[in-house]
This record gives sequence, structure tokens and C-alpha cells, in this order.
Amino acid sequence: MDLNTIIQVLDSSIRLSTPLLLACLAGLFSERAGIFDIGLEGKMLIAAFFSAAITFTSGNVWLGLLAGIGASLALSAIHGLASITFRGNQLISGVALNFLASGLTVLIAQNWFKQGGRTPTIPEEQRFQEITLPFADALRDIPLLGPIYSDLLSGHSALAYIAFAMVPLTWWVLFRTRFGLRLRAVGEAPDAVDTAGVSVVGLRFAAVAICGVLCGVAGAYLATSLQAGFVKEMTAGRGYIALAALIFAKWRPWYALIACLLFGFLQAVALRFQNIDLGGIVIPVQAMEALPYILTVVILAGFVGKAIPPRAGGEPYVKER
Amino acid sequence: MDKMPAWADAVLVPLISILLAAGISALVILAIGENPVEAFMIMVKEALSTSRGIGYTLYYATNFIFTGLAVSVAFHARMFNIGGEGQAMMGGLGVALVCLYVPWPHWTLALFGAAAISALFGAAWAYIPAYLQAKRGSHIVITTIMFNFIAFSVLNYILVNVLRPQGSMDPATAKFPEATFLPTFQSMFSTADNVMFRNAPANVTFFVALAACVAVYFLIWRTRLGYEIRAFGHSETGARYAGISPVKITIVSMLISGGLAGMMALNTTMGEAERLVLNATEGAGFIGIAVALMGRSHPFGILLAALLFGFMYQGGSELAFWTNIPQQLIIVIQALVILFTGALDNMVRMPLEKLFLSIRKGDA
Amino acid sequence: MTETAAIELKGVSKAFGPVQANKDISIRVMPGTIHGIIGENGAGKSTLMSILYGFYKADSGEILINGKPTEIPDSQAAIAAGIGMVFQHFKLVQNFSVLENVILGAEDGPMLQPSLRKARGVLKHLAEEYELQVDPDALIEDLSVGHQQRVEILKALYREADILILDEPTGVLTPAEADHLFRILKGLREEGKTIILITHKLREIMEITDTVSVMRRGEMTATVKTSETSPEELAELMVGRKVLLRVDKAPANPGKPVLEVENLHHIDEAGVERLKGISLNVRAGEIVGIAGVSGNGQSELMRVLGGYGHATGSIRVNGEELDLTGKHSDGQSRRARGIGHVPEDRHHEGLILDYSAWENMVFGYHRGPETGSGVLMDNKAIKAEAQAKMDRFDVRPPNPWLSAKNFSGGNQQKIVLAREIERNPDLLLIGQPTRGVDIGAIEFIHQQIVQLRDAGKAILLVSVELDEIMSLSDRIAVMFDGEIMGERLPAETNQTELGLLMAGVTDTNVAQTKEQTNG
Amino acid sequence: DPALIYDLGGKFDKSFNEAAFGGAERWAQETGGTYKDIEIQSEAQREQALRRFAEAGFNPVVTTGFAIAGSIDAVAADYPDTKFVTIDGWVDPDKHSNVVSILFSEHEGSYLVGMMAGMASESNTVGFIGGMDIPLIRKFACGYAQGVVAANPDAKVVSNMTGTTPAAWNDPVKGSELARAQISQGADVIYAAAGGTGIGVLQTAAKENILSIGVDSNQNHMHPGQVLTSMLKRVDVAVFDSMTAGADLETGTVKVFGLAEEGVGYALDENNAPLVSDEMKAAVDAAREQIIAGDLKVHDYSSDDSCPVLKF
Ligand SMILES: Nc1ncnc2c1ncn2[C@@H]1O[C@H](COP(=O)(O)OP(=O)(O)OP(=O)(O)O)[C@@H](O)[C@H]1O
Ligand SMILES: Nc1ncnc2c1ncn2[C@@H]1O[C@H](COP(=O)(O)OP(=O)(O)OP(=O)(O)O)[C@@H](O)[C@H]1O
Ligand SMILES: [Mg+2]
Ligand SMILES: [Mg+2]
Repeated sequence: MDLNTIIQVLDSSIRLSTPLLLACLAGLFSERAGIFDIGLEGKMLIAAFFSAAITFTSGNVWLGLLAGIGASLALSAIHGLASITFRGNQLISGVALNFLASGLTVLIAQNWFKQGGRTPTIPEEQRFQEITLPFADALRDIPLLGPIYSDLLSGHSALAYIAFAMVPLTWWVLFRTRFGLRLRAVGEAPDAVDTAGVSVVGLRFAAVAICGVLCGVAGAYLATSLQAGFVKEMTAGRGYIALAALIFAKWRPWYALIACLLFGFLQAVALRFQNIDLGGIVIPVQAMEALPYILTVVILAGFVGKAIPPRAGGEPYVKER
Repeated sequence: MDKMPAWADAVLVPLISILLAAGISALVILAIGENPVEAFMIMVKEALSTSRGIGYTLYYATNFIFTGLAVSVAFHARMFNIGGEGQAMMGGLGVALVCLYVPWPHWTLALFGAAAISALFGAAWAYIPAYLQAKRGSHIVITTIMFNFIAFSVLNYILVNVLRPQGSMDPATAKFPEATFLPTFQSMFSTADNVMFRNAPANVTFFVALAACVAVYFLIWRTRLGYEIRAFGHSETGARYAGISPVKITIVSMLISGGLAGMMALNTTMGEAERLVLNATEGAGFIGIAVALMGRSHPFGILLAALLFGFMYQGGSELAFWTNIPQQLIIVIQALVILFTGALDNMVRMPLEKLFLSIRKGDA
Repeated sequence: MTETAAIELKGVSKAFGPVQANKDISIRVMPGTIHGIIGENGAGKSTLMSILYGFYKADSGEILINGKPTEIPDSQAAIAAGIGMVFQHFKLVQNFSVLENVILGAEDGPMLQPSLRKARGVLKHLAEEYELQVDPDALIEDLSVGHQQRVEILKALYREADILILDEPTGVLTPAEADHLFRILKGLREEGKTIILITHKLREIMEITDTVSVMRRGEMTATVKTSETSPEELAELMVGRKVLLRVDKAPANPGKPVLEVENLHHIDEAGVERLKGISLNVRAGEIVGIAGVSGNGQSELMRVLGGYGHATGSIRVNGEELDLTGKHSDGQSRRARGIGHVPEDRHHEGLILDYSAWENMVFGYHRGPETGSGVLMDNKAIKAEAQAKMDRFDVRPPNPWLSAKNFSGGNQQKIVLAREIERNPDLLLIGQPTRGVDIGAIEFIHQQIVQLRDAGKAILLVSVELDEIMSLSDRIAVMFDGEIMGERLPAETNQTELGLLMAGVTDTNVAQTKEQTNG
Repeated sequence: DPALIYDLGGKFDKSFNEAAFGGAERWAQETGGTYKDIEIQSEAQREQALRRFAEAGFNPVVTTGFAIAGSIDAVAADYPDTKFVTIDGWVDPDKHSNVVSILFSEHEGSYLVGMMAGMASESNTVGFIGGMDIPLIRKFACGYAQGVVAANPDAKVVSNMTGTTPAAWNDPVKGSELARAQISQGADVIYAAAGGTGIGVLQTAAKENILSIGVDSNQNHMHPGQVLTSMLKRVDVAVFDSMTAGADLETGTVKVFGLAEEGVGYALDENNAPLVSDEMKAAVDAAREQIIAGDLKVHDYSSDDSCPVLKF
């Protein structure tokens, strides 16, 4: 395999990882604060729709991004209301929001654009543009490092760079700031936070809101950066994969990066190397399709130990019954 | 020393929650310019007032009972089995194999055989995640998600390349032999001059599902195994103290869970389609999660929740026949019902509790 | 009274749903004093203190701090008013370091590092001033409960609390740790700080408090000067009847050995050797007490004996060798051998808190023949049994349908004891039987243990309460660092000698005894 | 009135269901008539919908998608006065005289666009991206590959499928990545037969400045000047014709909509005119004539589950 192919596969991995990474970090904030969220999928979906819809109508992709974030935040607010204010079941709330997003996006899309639950194609120049890093063209000819810099690292959209920058930022927020300390504490021992005179409800809502923002960016990335419009169900299960990555990563930012890159890489490999011919026997496409998932299980079973979730995760904080 | 009477908690809270969900749904229907009252009447009329409508409602409910029970059993052992979809798919494969390749003399035997094999296939598909959870601590949520995807691939391969009859465009098996056809409600309940459940897909599997409810009830609340499953679910350290093996309970409860999910295929594959199609599960595995959670993991609650979902499925598709309300609206309504009854129930409960408490104080 | 009270509560009431936890409570606590609060389990002590700390909100009533009416809607307000609280169940983040726990909620700015740096300094200073040494970088989950408690106190001091509330602080402490705590409390009092101390141990009340209040069923029934009262009077005020504060038992009459342990080794999940060759025997009709500072292998020993910890060596019960690692090494087969086990942690091991009392009554025995035949359990019979046992053990309320979590600690303990004792085991393992339990219940529990002994059963008792060990045991073994340091007869030893052994100090005398017992 | 039942993908799948919808709309506009339509959501609803419409007196009942054929087979006898049309499905005409099966020769249409791809390709590598690995998609792929090879014997066909879950038809992101993967393997023309996923393929092809080929309906307009052509499958015509015939519809037959019937073909409009050279057009039209005349036989994958030029 030549360098070029490797770089292309890795390049593809980055694009496939980006939405996973954003959703995964979104889940990380929420779950670190003790609020489980299987509604990542729904938030991404609704954000994808609104970002595409508003980008198309306004012609401004940043407005679209804001709209996507807003829509995602609205679902977050419902999730917060259900699981924080009313101490409801977080799993049910997440499931419900996934349904809600799936139904609403198509309903509204049909109502607005009459194109069968799709948005019209966003003109090329109105999407998020790929950013060429400085000197990318000049450095391309340097052996090895040149292509890596110019073809692999350069040429992604702003949202992708934001996603990757979010990893150290998340780490920094969680482990270097007061907010992060409290956020981690509230997912482990909300009573400790409460008795320390900090509002459990406030912290958890903040975490859920951050989750909403990041899911919003993820959705916008799908619909306005990778693609040029919304197609129904276009998240295609990425929210669930992100959730798996989060557990895989044991709720840690750098591990999340690794997990998402791994998932993205496995998918890229499966897409790039279909129909491998092993001396007459062609590996069926279904086997390649299943490969990322099989490998995930193998890696999980073989190399990643037990994942211990935040101790107070999934449980509403109740002090008086 | 409860804050409000048990009946209020069991009946009043869900009722008000459903009403709230219905209210918001009505607003959504109004927003798209349709008449909510009319829509509701159609749903009730077509899903509940004719035997045929009921036949459809029960058909869908049967699926949800199986997947709901499956999720609940794992839940009692504090495991979140998201793999119902894949397990049901594998159950379907098992059903297809025995129906196609075993010369059954009579449907009763075929039903027993298929029930056993569907449970076996479903359980087998749950076994690896269960084993990995028990022995390696691999998180069951990830592994079952992954196994859903893998099941799709396996089924896709088998249907396209192995079981598909030559020349057929449909990635599906051949029709099963007639001896395996299950009696439908129509054939069971119609009399010579009165046809009941005409052409509705509800079939004898519904009773298997009811039996499964009873069996799960006994399993969880009457048997020693159920006692251990619940104990383990509540406290792993406690279970260790009492000599309950975490490995055993993890695996056994997942096997039961997978088996129940697999048995859903009896209804769709053997009872309705009479052949195995690619998308036989249609997301029922995921609906099962909502059903189990809404039913509070109790078989009776699951039965009710499954009926509610069956009603929404059937009523919803009838809406599409009679009005211009799009299918997606039904999904939105489902979402609202799940949200209000399952996650926002305290919004209703808290004020009710206050009310009851003040009534009681007033009495005292 | 001219002096203003540091804390004054006026007519405080609080109901949890239908339960009236506090009824019209008024109390004055003078500055610079240690004020004790005692009362039965569930009397409402913790609730009252939680209200003072803003954790719960009172339904009615008034709080005055230093004479000023103060609203305390949340803990933030309590902290601002100079109140610090050490809860009965610590409010610590287990996987945080000591430093992180201390600054949580009291950070100086949005960045963590400056706060941590400052706290490290302050902690060092506090540690010197009050003998509160803890490693600031250690994780809470790696600390002993005693150290965890120090962290809780440090948290309060770091917030410059003038009023310190301690809810059952000694419940889980060793005597040495408790003494240490009291030295600290006295030091704080000298500094002019006000301290409220909740405890079930009258000895502690007598030793350290200036005044003491008694609570019963949500009401404040009396407040007296400690110097003007006696343990007996306090006990009576608390329980409403005369309580025997001493264990009343006849001399033991030991028979054949029931439990024989030889050279037992155990390595825990982290790979640390917790038992380093334990040899021990317990005879029929005898209570053997194991004294020791917690964390020296007692818990592991009980677990191994109870069947849920792998070990090497030999355990014989009634002369028969037990399987230590194989198929028959679990709690169920131990129970089948006639071993009962009251675990030290009733919340996480002894009970399933979400199970009803009747379900808990067969916990661990649920596979036995008495719970029904075949795969089904005979729930009706179990319920009837449970009701009978609850009546015999005076579990309150005697309602088998109530979830275990809704019983008070003392009554939870009675449920576990009823389950294990009523099965008439040949050997009963008991860990910390009276932890967090009020004196009325302690009296009852001790009686039951002695009765079982008198019925000719072997009893192995582990407790960190030296008093309890001394008064209940017929023979005392002292554990230190996974080894038995020596055995003593209660009549021939004293707290000082045991204390030395518990600290791992062996003089020649001690060494000799060790020779004897091992040989 | 006629009725129309869409397959699971739904009315707006940007593919053949949408084409069916287009045909029905055209009928409604031209004749002023009304029709009833429904998107089914689950397998059990197929039969339910058929019976519903038959009982309510709709005639003919037009359906799309191969999967409903079994249900028609089951219900047709119960409603002898209703005429059923199955587009893409096959129901035995000897068994049911009130059913007409309409099949399309997708392999022939694909052959033509394959030829165009083969001629347009400069790299001698062309791509095919299918939604899911099912026989129908293989039929597309096989016809396409034959056309490519016929026009350009040196050309290589890279064929990929998107996935195995229902999401495979609605995952434009994956479509994009597959397109990029094929581009990196040298493909400079890509034919997408993958529903909503295809949108991503066309999008990426346009962005990377290679050519793409749309499917089912005319997708040339999606990226003017960058979509080489679209393989037309005139489901709309089939629906329009069936509805127009109304109660007089001829049933009890199997109709094949091939090149001759203009049931399949390639799209040529102002959007792609600059891309299609005269030479290309001539060659393709010649092939078209030959196929219609029976001189050129395009192998149909579904006839024997095999393809001479492509391995699956
Ligand atoms: N969070 C709560 N919700 C409901 N009821 C509670 C709660 N906390 C305490 N109670 C009830 O209030 C009463 C007083 O409990 P509290 O914890 O104050 O007792 P206590 O005197 O501290 O007991 P102990 O000596 O066991 O610590 C009990 O009857 C208890 O059931
Ligand atoms: N959140 C709660 N809900 C209901 N009852 C509670 C709650 N918290 C405590 N209680 C009840 O309050 C009483 C005393 O509680 P507390 O936490 O002080 O336990 P305890 O009796 O001291 O037991 P232990 O010392 O074993 O923890 C018990 O009856 C307990 O069931
Ligand atoms: Mg207390
Ligand atoms: Mg207590």
C-alpha cells in the first residue's frame, strides 16, 4: 500500500470521525455530569436539518450553524427538564427525543420545502469551505511530512478543526477549571456538590447545554460541511456509535479522540477496501461492512478493561423522597 | 407510608400524562392544518372499534411485548440490552431455517419447534455480549449495539446469497410450506356466519406472547432465579455476599432476554410474512426499550405499554389512509407519549402528591 | 440568659411526606461549647442538623446564628453563616484527591491551579495546628474511613467554619481514631468554636460534651448539663425505659472446635496480600472476638470465611475441610454447612435495600428447602416466617412489606440478625454488629448474640469497638496487618495492652503468647 | 379513482417512489382527477393498504417496489373487480387476471449510461455505488459494467455497496466517502444507485470535479454540468399510463418497460448537453437501436443471479 492510499484512508477517517468526535464529547460533558444521553442521535439530526434549512434560506452558513445549535439546545432543554427538574428516566427521555427529532425533521422539511423531507441543495459557496492551512501547497513536495500536512491535515472545514480543538479544550475545562471540577464531582457525588454549596441543578443544566451545543455543531457539520443539505435520517446511527465510543473511551477526552478516530478509521477502511479478492474468493461486502463492528468488539474484549461510568450517572439526584 | 394512594400512582399519573401528550399532539396536528379531534376519532375507530382494527393493534402489540419483555429481563439484572433488534433478526433466521427445512406435520409442532429455535438463535446472539460483559467487563451497551450491525450484515448476506430463491428480486426466503402457517385470529374466532378479525395479521403468536408475560412474571417474582436476578440488579456486592454468581446471572439473564427478543420472529416471520424478509424487525427491538421502560419492567406494565404502542401504530397507519396527516406525525406523537408517560411522569406526579397530602392533612 | 447563643433554633418542624421527622424543635447552643445530641435511630437528629446546614428546608421555624435571624435556604448560606457539617455518610467524591475535595465549592477563581496551590498550603497549616494529617494528593477511595473523616473536617475548617456539626463521627472510627478526633474537637473548642456532636455512644457524650440534648420521635425531650447527668439517666431519657448498659452474660462453656482455620492466605483484587497466614479456632459455645484497627484484614477474613473471597490454606468446620477456591466456594455452600454471616456492611452486603423486609429475610438462603420446593419460591410461607421473625426480634415497624431502605439502621441490623440467628447456624460470623445503632437496639443485639452462644453455637465476632469486644468475647484475638498478633482472655487483659497489639507492637510477653497459641 | 402505494423508502426517496409520485401528479394535473396515496411503514401494512384501497373502491391500485408482490398475490383473488398494478414486482399472470406486473429493464438503461461512462472516462476507471447489496442493485451494476466494457474494453469498474442496514439508503455522508474512495482508486465517472445516499455521491463528484451519473429520475439538474447523465427509469410513465387507463387497464399480463417502450433510458438536457459529445451520443443511440432490435443482448443479472463482467 502506497503512502497516497494511506493518506487518503486517514483523510477519510478524519472526516468520518469528526461528527463522532463532536457527539462523543457532547455525551462526555453530559454523562460526566451524571446525565446519560442516548439522545445524541436525535440532537444531531435536528441540528443537521435546521442548519441546512437556515443556511439555504439565509444564505449564511454561520446563521445555519447557530440555528442547528439552537434546535439541538431545545432538545437538550427538554432532556434537562425531564431528567434534572422532574427526575425522570434519562434513558426514556433520550429515546423519546430521538423519535421526536426523526419525526419533526421530516415533517418540517416537507412543510417548508416540499421536497420530501429534504432541504434543497445548498450552493457550494454557501457551505462551510475547506480551509487550506498555511503553506500547505508549498510544503506538499516534502517527502512524507509534506503530504501528511498538505493532504491529511489541511483541507478540512472549520468545524472539523473546531472538533479536534475541542479535545484539548474539553480536557482543559474538565481538569483545569473550577467548572470542570464541579462538573466531574456532580457526576460522581452530587450530594458532595450540594453540601459544598454548589447548585447541582445548575451544573447539570450547564452540562446538558454544552452537550446540546456540541451536538448542534456535529449536525451542522454533517449537513453543511460534509454535505450540502439535509436528507432524512442522515445521521444514520452515528449518535449510537458516538455513545459506544464514549464508553470505549471511559469518559475521557483524549481517549474519546482515540476511540472516534478508531471508529472512523475502521469505517474508512471498510469503505475503501470492499471486494477484496483473496485468490478467487471475494470477501463479501457484508463482511467488510461488519468488520468495524466486529473489530470494535474484539478490541473492547481484548484490550479495554472494564469501563466504569460516573458513579451518579443515570440516577436523578433526589435528597428528599 | 406512601404519599398518595397506589391507585393514583398506577392509574391517575399515566392517564394524565397520556392526556398531556395527546394535548400537545393535538397542537402539532393543528399546526399542520388538520383536525385533531377527527384524527383521534379515526385512530380510535380504526384501531379499537372493529375486530379487524383490533387484530392489527394486537399484531403490533405482540412484537412489542416480546421485545419489551426482553429488555425488561436484562434490566432487572441491571443490564441495558440494546441488542433486541439483532437478536430478533437472528430469531427470524432460526424460524426460517426450521420452517423451510423441517417437514412439519402440523402447525402446532411447527410452532413449538420454531419457538424453541427462535429463542435459541436470539439467545445465541445475546450470548457473546453477555459472556464478554461477565468475563471481560466489556460494556454490554456497546457490544449489543455492535451486534445489531453485525446481525444486519449476516442477514443481508444470507438472504441475498444463500436463502433467496433463484431469480427472485426480493432479498427474502421462499414462502414457508403451508404446514407451518399459523392460525390467524380470523381462522380462530370466526364463525360460519360471522367473520371476525377479517384479514388482520394477528395470529396465535399473540397468545404465546401473553404466555411469555406470565412466564416472565413468574420467572422474575416467583422463582429463585428471578430473585437472584433482581438481587444482582440491585446490588452486585450484595449478590456476592449471598453466594449469587455475577457471571452466571449476567449470562443467564442475557440469554433469556435474547431468547425473548428472538421469539418476536414467530409473529412477524412465521405468523405474518410466512417467509423471512430483510427488514423483518422494523425497529421493534428499539421500541421494546421504550415499552419496557414505560411498563416499569413489569410484564403487566409491558403488556399495557405494548398495547398502547400497537394502538399508535395501527391508529397511525389508518390516519395516513383517511387524512393527509403524514406518517412522520405519528412518530412525533409516539415520541410525545414516550416522553410524557416515561420521562416527564414526575411533572404530573409531584403536584398530585402535594394534592393528596394536603387532602390527607385536611382529613386529619 | 444574657449571653447570645451561637445557634438558636425556634420551633423548627420538618415532614418528609407523611413522616414528621422534626416537631417544633427549639434549642440553644452556646458559643465555645460542645453540645451533644442523642436519640434513637430515626429520632430526627440528622434531619435537624441537615436543616441547620441548609441541606433540607424546614417547613416552619426560625434559625438564629449568633443572635441574628438567618435564612438558610441552601448549604451555600450555611457555609456563609460559618457552619460546617460532617455528615454521617460522608459527602466526598470518591475518585477525587483530598485537595480537590477540600476546595470543591470553595475555589478562589475560575482556574483550578491557584486554588489547589493555596489549599495545599492551608491544609499543611491546618494539619499542623490540629493534628489532621492526610496526604493531600491521595484519592479518597484509597483512604481509611478515619482519614476520610479528617478530610470532611478539613473541608469545614478550610471554609473557616465557626460552628461544626458532626453526625455520628465515631460510628466507623477505631478507638484510637476516636480519641484523636476528640483531641481535635477539644482543641477547636479552645479556639472558641462551637461544636454539635451527634452520637449513640454515651461514653463519648460524658467524656467530651458540655451540654446534651435528647431527641425522641422527632421531638426535643430534654437538654441537660453533662456534668449534672449520668449515662443511665440519658439512656432512659432516650429510650423511655431503663437500659442495661453492660452485657450480662454467664461464663462460657466451650465445647468441641467448630471452626478451625490454618495458615489462611488471601490476596485481593489489587494484588495486595490481605491475610498472611491466619490460624484461629472457635469452639462451640464460645464467642471469639477479633479486635483490630479496621483495614487490617478483618473484613477479608470474614469474607473468605463467608465464601466470597478466594484463599489458600485450610478451613475446617465441624471437622470437615471447606473448598476454598473451587465450585463449592460460595456463600450458598457455606450456608449449607451451617455458617451464618452478619456482614459488617448492611447496606451493600447484608441487605438488598430495595427488597422488602420479607424478601431480605431469605437473602442468601433463597435456594434452601425452606423457601419452597422446585424452582418456585413459596412466597406465602416466606412472608409468614418473616413476620414471625420480625416479631421475635422486635423489628420496628413490624411490616414485612416495607423496603429495607425504609428501616432505621438499628432495625435493618435486626433484620439481618434475625435472618442469620434464627437459622440456628453452628457458626455465626458477625461483623460490626452495632455500628450506627442506638443503645436500645445495642442492648437487644448483644442479648441475642449471648443467647446464641449459650445455645452452644460458635461465634466469631469482628468489631472495631474495643468496649464491645471486651464485654462480649470469651476470647480475644488481635489482628494487625493480616496477621493474628496474639490472643487474650478478656479478664486478663486491658485496653492498653490490646491497643498496643492492635498497633502491631509486640513485647516479649506478647511474643510468648503468640508462641503458645500457634504451638 | 386510482390509488398509489409507495414502498418502504417513502414517497420522497429521490428515487423511484418519487418518480411514481411525479407520474401521479402529472396525471392529476392533466386530467383533473384525484388519487389517494400512502407510504407504508411496515411489512404488515402492505396487505392492509391493498385491502383498504380495494374495499374503498379505488381502481386501479398502483404499487411500487418488488416487495409488495407477495401481498398482491395474497389479496388479488379477494377483489376480482379491482385492478392491481405492481411496478417492479412480479405476480403470476396466469394466477391472477386482475393484476399487471410492470418490470423495467434497468440493465439496459444502465448499459447505456455505462457506455457513456466508459467513453467519458479518461482514467479508464469508473465507479458504481449501490445502496445495499440486493439483487435489484446488482442488476443495475451488472448492466452498467457491461456497457462500460463494451464502450471501453480497457476500463475497470469499481463497485461498492453502502451498507447493510436500512440507513444504507439515507447516508449521504457515507456516499461521499465511497465516492472519494473510488476517486482515489482512479474513478472519474461514478454511477450512484443508492437513494438518498446518492445525493452525497453526486455532491462529492461535483466537488472533486469528476462526473457522476444519477438514477431513476433525471438528476442532471442537481449539479449542472457535472452530472454526465441520469439513468431514467420511467416509473412515472408507468404510473401515469396505469392511471390514465383507469378501469380499462389491461391486466393479467406482465409488461416489460425496456428501451423500446422508453421505460428506461438516459437523460439528455441542457444541464448535461456540453458533456455528451456527438460521438458519445451516436454510439449510445446505436447501441440502443441494437438492443431494441434484439441484436445486442444485455445480460440481466436477475435471470440467473450472475454477471459476466462483475463479481459480487
Ligand atoms: N430524606 C428523607 N426522606 C424521607 N424521610 C426521611 C428522610 N430522611 C429521614 N427521614 C425520616 O425522618 C425521620 C428522622 O430521620 P433522621 O435521619 O433524622 O434520624 P436520626 O435521628 O438521624 O437517626 P439515626 O440515629 O439512625 O441516624 C425518620 O423517620 C426517617 O424515616
Ligand atoms: N432518602 C431517604 N428516604 C427515606 N428514608 C430515609 C432516607 N434517608 C434516610 N432515611 C431513613 O432515615 C432513617 C435514618 O436514616 P440514617 O441515614 O440516619 O440511617 P441510620 O438509621 O443511621 O442507619 P445507618 O447508620 O445504618 O446508616 C432511616 O429510617 C432511614 O430509612
Ligand atoms: Mg442520623
Ligand atoms: Mg445512624
